[in-house]
Amino acid sequence: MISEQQLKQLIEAAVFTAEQPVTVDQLLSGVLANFSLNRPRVRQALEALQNDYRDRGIELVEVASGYRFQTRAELAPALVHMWPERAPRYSAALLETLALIAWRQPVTRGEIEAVRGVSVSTQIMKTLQERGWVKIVGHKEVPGRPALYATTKAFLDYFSLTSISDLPALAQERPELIDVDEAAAPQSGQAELLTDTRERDAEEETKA
Amino acid sequence: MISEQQLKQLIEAAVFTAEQPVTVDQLLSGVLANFSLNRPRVRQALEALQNDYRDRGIELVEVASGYRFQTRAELAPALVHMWPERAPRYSAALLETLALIAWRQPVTRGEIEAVRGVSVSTQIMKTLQERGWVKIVGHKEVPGRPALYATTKAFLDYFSLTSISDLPALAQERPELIDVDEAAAPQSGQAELLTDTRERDAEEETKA
Amino acid sequence: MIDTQHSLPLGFVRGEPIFDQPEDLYIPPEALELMLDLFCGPMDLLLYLIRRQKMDILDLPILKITEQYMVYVDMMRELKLELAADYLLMAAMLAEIKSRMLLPQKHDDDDDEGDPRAELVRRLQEYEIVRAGAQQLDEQPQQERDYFVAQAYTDARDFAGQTPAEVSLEELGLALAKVMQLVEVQAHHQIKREHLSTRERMSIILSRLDDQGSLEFQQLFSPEEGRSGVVVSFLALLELNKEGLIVLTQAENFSQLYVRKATRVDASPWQQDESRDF
Repeated sequence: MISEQQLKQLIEAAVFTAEQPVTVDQLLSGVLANFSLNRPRVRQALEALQNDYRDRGIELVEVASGYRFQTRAELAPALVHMWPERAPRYSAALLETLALIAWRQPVTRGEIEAVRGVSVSTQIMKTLQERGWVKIVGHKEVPGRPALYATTKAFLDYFSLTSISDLPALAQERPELIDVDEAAAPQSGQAELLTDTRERDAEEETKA
Repeated sequence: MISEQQLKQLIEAAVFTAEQPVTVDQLLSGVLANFSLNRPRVRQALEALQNDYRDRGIELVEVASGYRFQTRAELAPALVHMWPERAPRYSAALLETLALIAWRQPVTRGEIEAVRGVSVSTQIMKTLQERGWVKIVGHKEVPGRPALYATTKAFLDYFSLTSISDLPALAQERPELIDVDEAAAPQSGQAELLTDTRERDAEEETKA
Repeated sequence: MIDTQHSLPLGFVRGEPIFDQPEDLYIPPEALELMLDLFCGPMDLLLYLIRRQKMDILDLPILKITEQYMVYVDMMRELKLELAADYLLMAAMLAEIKSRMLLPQKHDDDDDEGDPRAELVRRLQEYEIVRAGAQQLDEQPQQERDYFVAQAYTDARDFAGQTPAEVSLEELGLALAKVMQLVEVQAHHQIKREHLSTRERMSIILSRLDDQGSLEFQQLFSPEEGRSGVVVSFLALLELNKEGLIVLTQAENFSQLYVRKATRVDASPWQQDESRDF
């Protein structure tokens, strides 16, 4: 048997030392593997932990790919002062490209360029992939088989999103299209593709 | 002015987000730069934090280069399960060396190298011996007196083998063997022999 | 026409204040360059021009917009800015739409499909969504800017590093098959195959001799192993003897035979004889 305190200690230690946000399932099959616990019990302990940290400098939050401890928002200005070298600056072009991939995924570079009206720099695509925010999920079956890009859970985590629809602008439908090639790809087919991408994400998460 | 709670929150957040242990001076010139605080005050807050974390899964400790949060020592065995992918994988070179020792024992390092066509690293031989799968059973009386390696009972146990000849690859190989004893020993007799061998091995283990 | 724009606040592009009156025909080159840096391309500039004049995208006044856009493009060309290529493409598109708008229109052409502006309007709408999305994304709490991930040190990983690797029997079997293949390819004449249990028994005998020094010959045989066991042990002894790993000694003929491990003294004269070139 495991006491409530032991359970909280194990979860706490696991979340604090994980490199990525941790899911309930990862806890169950990892640090809690030797105890027969169920999901509700773990969720309960996580809630208790969230409570424990209510008045502390850090908080336990649930993001797209699991739970993580992070610093309280109001402390950021002082902390940025502590780690000035870490403060990132992303160009408007990069954010635009990222938002576009998030909204229209899976999408080819050509399609990104068509919407933005400007060629996409290789550097931006490289940065997005190196940061783990964007990845290639397949290739479009057209001449040249261009890569299809999609956003990852790490992207959602970084921007404190649980879903892309958390961004109201990107929750919108695409304006009516008149393109011929678009007509060839029905909406339902697109939706299916997105589901696949998500599933593939989940698979990768498990592997990682 | 800064309240005791705010002070603790800032220190807590800074120590939790630092990549290295943090010193009192780093805190004073970093996250606490905008408040006029002195060392004793910060030390006091750190002590208070240590107290706050007394019964948690992590603790605030002072190491040579500063303060850091670390997991409680007794949680390590459970935490290990969080990184199953961290379990080392043996290289093909190591497995081939092990297989070769099992098959050709007692065998010298030079003989292993002659078969594999590459030199066998000292690390591999060390790993195999540390793992308890391979031991030196003597020295070949040739110049340099190279050590003779053989597999152990622990090796057989690990792979649930009763004898080296249980190795799948060797089983396939058997029809090609035309050794004298093969003709002399009926299958049933051989099985008996293998059991006995195991017992004798067990005796050896006890003595050793 | 341009005069009316003077009083309008130029507002902000991506949160950055826009420089004074860019609609003036003269903009200092550095200022234009800086300003263009703020735009993410021709769509952004176009959208900016539309927004600045409080025009409706859906009712795009193509003539006016094209005119204004061309002012910027001309300046860019004069300054030979690298960005010009993408902007020129847009200029060409605008010019094309403009010319089609000037052509006499058919009566049934008032639906969207027939409007030459339709495609551009759709693209602008689409771009506007992306632009707003980027802005909202930028406003989201971002790691290392608005929050930091809290992590604790652990030595549990070292602990994990020490857990020995798992190896399956299959893996070992595969490794062995590979090794056997190597042996076969290299020299199947040179390396004589002994029966496995013989090799294994050789190890066992060496091990026992290590522990016990010397043994009586009979001690190395277990009658309970049966005939085959005795054969295996005997073959192992012969092989060990042949390889110079053991020494068989006897005080006199027909007396007790002892087995001990070979030492340098035992082996070296014989070894040297072998290697000596006569």
